[in-house]
Amino acid sequence: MESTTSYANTVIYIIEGLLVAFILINILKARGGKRLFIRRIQGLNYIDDAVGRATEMGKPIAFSPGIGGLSILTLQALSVLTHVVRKAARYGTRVIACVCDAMIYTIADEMCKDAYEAENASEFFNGNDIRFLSDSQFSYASAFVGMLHRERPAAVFLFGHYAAESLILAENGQAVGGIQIAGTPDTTQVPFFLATCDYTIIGDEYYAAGAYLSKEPTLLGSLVGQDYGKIVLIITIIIGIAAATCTALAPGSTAAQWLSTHFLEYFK
Amino acid sequence: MHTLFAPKHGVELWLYIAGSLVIGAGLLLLLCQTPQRLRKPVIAFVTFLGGLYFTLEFLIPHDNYFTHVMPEVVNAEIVVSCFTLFIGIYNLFGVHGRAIRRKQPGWYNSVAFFAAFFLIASAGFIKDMRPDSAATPLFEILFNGFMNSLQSTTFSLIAFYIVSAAYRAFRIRNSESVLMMITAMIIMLGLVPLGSALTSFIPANSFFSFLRLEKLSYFILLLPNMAVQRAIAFGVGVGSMAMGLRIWLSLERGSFFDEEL
Amino acid sequence: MSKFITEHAPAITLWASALCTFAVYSILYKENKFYRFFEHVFLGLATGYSFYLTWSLVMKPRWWDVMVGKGVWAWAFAAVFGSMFYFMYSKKHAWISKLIFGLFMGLSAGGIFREFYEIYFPQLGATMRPLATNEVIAEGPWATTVYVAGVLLFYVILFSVISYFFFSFEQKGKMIKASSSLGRTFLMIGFGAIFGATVMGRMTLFIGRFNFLVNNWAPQVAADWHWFKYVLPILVIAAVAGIILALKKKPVETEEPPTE
Amino acid sequence: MNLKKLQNIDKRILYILLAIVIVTPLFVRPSKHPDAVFDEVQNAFNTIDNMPDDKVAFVSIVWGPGTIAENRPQTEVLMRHLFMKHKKFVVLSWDMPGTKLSYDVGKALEEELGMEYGKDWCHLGYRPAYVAMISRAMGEDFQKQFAEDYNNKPLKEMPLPAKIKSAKDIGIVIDITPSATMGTWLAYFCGPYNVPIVTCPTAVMSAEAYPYLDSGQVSGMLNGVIGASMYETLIGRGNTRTEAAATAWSLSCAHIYIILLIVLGNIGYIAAGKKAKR
Repeated sequence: MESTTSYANTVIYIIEGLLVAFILINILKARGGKRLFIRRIQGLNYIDDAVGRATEMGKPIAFSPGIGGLSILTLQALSVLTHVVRKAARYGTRVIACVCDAMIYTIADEMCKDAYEAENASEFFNGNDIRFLSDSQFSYASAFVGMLHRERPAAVFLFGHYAAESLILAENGQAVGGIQIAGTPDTTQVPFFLATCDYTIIGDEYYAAGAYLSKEPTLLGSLVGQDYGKIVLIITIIIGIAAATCTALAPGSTAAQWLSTHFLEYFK
Repeated sequence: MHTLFAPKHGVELWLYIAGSLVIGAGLLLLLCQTPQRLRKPVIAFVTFLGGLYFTLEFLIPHDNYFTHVMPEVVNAEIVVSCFTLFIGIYNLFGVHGRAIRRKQPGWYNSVAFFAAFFLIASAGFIKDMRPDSAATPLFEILFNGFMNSLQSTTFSLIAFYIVSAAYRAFRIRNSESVLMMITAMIIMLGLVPLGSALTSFIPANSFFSFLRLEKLSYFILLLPNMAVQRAIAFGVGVGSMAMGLRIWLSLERGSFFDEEL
Repeated sequence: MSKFITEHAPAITLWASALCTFAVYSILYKENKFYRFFEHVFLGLATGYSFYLTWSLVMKPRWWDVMVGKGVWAWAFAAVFGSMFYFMYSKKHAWISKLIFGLFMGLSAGGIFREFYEIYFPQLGATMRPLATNEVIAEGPWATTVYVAGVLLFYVILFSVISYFFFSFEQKGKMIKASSSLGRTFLMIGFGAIFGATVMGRMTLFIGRFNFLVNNWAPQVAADWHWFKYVLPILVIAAVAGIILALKKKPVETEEPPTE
Repeated sequence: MNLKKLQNIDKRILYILLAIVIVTPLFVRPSKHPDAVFDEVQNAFNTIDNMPDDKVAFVSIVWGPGTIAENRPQTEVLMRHLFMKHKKFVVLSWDMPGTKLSYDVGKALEEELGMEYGKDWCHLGYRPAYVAMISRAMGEDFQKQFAEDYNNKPLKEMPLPAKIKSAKDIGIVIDITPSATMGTWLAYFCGPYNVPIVTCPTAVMSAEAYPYLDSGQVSGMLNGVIGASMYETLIGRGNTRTEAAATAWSLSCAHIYIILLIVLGNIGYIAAGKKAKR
C-alpha cells in the first residue's frame, strides 16, 4: 500500500537546518567559555523572597511540578524545585513537594535529598515531605487542595505542565494565604495564574527559567540560539509577506509564480 | 532467521519465553557490570538511537521503511511504558500503609484508600472473567457512582473559583490589569446571546457595526488573540526544538542529567 | 451481599454520586472531615482503576495475548525492557533505569522535526498575508485602508510579542524596549481574551453536575420519599441561613485587602 | 452602606449567588435560540454538508461525564445533521465512560430518525487515549486497528465499517473534545493524509483553535454549547426547547453576573482608595 504521509522537503531542510545550526553553534560557543547575557526574568527573583517569608512565619513551602509525566517540561520544574529546596534547607524550612507521576516522584526524591546534602542540612530532610499523590489529574488536584488546607503553607510554587486543575490549586493556595509563584508554558492556563498568583512566569520564559537560575553555559547558549531561531522565523515570515503581496497584486508575473511554487507552496 | 521468529505454541513457546527472559537477565547482568566511565556514553548512544528512528522516518524525503514499521514500534513503546505501573502503586502503599501502622491522625482515611483501591481493581478483573457475577454492578457503582462523580465535581469546582478569581483579580490597579479586565469583559459579553443583545441596537450593516459586542469579541479573538497565541507558539516551538536537540544529542544539563552514575 | 448489589446497583450509584457531589462541594465552604474522607476514596479509586485499565486495555490485548495466545515469543523482551525502570530503587545500578528513560526521551525528542513541520509550518504559512490584494483595492480606498490597517496591526502584535520573548538581547535600545513593553501589553489582551472565553466552559461543568442532581437524583428521591419535596426547600434555606450565620459570627480571615 | 465592603465580599456569598443565577434558566427552559450564527459554525455546517457521499465521517469522542453539558449537545446536533443528510459515520471514543454516553446519543437518534446500525453508522468502542499513535496507524491500515465494534461484533460483518480501508475512505474528522487533541489530529492524521477536520472543543479550548481556523487547517468549529445551539438553528431546530438552548441562557446569566461582580469590586476598590487618600 502506498503511503500518503508527507515527508521533509528542501524548505524544511533549510529552515529546520538553520534552527539546529544556530542552537548547536551557540551551545558550543557557550561551552567554550563565551560569556552570555540573559535579561532579567520577573518573578524568578521573587522566589527567594517567598522562601524568606515562609521562614519568618515558621510555615512550610508547597511545591507542585505540574501534572506532566517524564518530560523536559517537568524536569525543568524539578530544577526550580532544587533551587527552592536548597534555599529553604539553609534555614531549615520544610518544602512539601507533591508529585503527579511515579517516575517523577523517584527523581524528585533523589534530587531533594541531594539538595539538602549540598547545603549540609541532611538532618532537615524528611522523606514524607516528598509525596506522590496520584497520577489522575483531578484526584491529584483534590489531594493537593487537602494538603494545602492541612499544612497551610506560607509560599506555594506551581511550576510545570498544567491543565484545568491550575485554578483549583491556585485559588486554594490563595485561600490559605500563601504567596504564590507560578510558571507554565501552557498558554491557556496563564490567565488563571495571573489572576490568582503574585508572580507568573509566562510562556517561553518558563524554558528560560532553568538557564536563568542555574547560569549553566549549555542552557544559556541554547537560549541565545533560540533567539536566533526566532529571528530566522521572523525573516521567513517577512519573505513570506513580500511573496504573498507579490502574488496577490501581480498573480500573472513570473516572479509571483516562482515565489508561489518555490516558497509559499511549502507552508500550506 | 524466519523460522526462529515464527510463532511457537505449547511447551515450545514457554521454553522460548523462558529462554528470552534468561537472555534478558543476562544482558541486564552485563549492564550491571558496565564500568562507570562507559555508562554515560551508553545512555547517550541509546538516546541517540531512539531519536534517530523518528528523525530518519521524517527526513528521508520519500516513502521509507521506517514509516512501514511505525505501528509495531509505537505498539512496543506503549507496552514497555506500561511496565512503570507498579512504581506509583508502590509509593502510595508505602505512605498509606505507614499511616495505618503508626495510627497517624486520620489513619482511617488511609484505610478508605486501600479499600477503594482493592475494591475497584478486583471488581474490574473479576467482571472481565465472569461478566454475569456481582462484580459487574459493583464496578458500575464504584466507577459511575463514585469515581466519575468525584472527578466531574472536582472539575466543576472551577466554575466557582473562576468567579472569585475574576472578582478579586480584575481591579483597576494598573494598565495591565485594566487591559486584561476589559478584554475579558468584552469576550464574556460577546460570546453569549444575552450579552450580544446589549448592543443589538447598532444596525448590523452600518458603519458602526464593528462596535457590536459579538463582532468586537470575534475581532479580539481573531486578530490580537491570534497574533499573541501565534507569537507565543513560535517561541515555544523553537524552544521545544532546542530541548529536543539537547535531549537527543545528550547535551542537556540540569540536576537529572548531571548526577553521578 | 452479591444479590443485594445486583438488585440495587442503580439506586446505590445514584446515591453515591449525590453523596460525592456534596462531599466535594463542601470544600467551597471549608475544608472538613467529610471532604478529607472522599479525597482518599478518590485517590484509591483512581489508582485502582488505572491499574485495572492499564492491564486490561493495553497490556493484555497488546502484549500478553499476542505473546502467549499467538505465540510471538519475542515479546518477552518487552518485560526485560520494562523491568529496567525498577532499577531506580537500587542505589548501585540506578543508571540502568536512566538507560530506559534515555531511550524514551530519545524517542520523543526524535519526533520534534516532524512535529515542528506539521504544527508550525502551516502556522507560518498562515502568517504570510499579503499587505494588499487586487480584490480589496477594487473595493475602494476605504476598504483598502481598513484591510491594510488590520494586517499591519496583526504584524505589530506578532513581532512585538515575539520580541518580548527575546532573552539574550539587552533590552536597552529604545526600539527593542518599546517593542517589548508593547508586546507585554498585547500579551495581557490575549490572556484577558482567554480568560473571558474560558468562563463559559467552566460554568457548563457546574451545569452538568446540577443537571445530574435535578434530572437523575432528585426524581429518584422524590419517588422514594413523597415528603421530600417539602423538606428540600427547608434544607436549602437552612443551609443558606447556616452559612450566613457562620459568616456573621467570625469575620473570615482570608481575603486580605489587595496590595498594590 | 459602606461601599468599601464591596471589595471584600465573602467568597461563599459569591458562590451561592452563582448557583442561583445558573440554575434559574435551567428550570425555566426557554426555547429561543441565538439569532446570529458565527462564521466558524456556518463553515462547520457547510463542510459536513459537502462531504462526498462515498466517504465516511470519523467522529472522535474525547469527552466524558466531566464535560457532558457542553459536548453532548454538540454530539447530538452533529449526529442529527449527519443522519438527516444520510451521511455515513463511525464513532470512536477515547474516554471510557464517554463510550457509553456517545453510543446512547447515537442509538436514541437512530431510533428517532429510523436509521440502521452498521449501515448508517457504527460505534467502534473505546481506545485508551493514545490519539497520536492510533490515529497515525489507523490512516495506514484501518482494519488492523479496529477489529470489533462497541458490541464486540466483528467489523467485517457490517457493511459500513467493513469498507473503510485507510485514510482515503475518511471524508472528515469531527473531533468532539474537552482537551488539546486537535493539534494531534492535525499533526498525525489530518495533515499527513489531507483530511478536513471540524473541531468541537469546549469553550475553554476554543481560543486555541482560532489560529488554525484562520490558516484553514481546521475547517470549522462548534464553540462549546453556544456553537451547538447555533448549529441547531442551522438544521432548523431554532424553536425547540432543547438542552443546548437552556444551557445557553444559563451561561448568558452567569457571564452578566461575573461582570456585575467585577464592577462592584471596583466600586469598592475606588471607594477604599479615596478614603485612604483622605
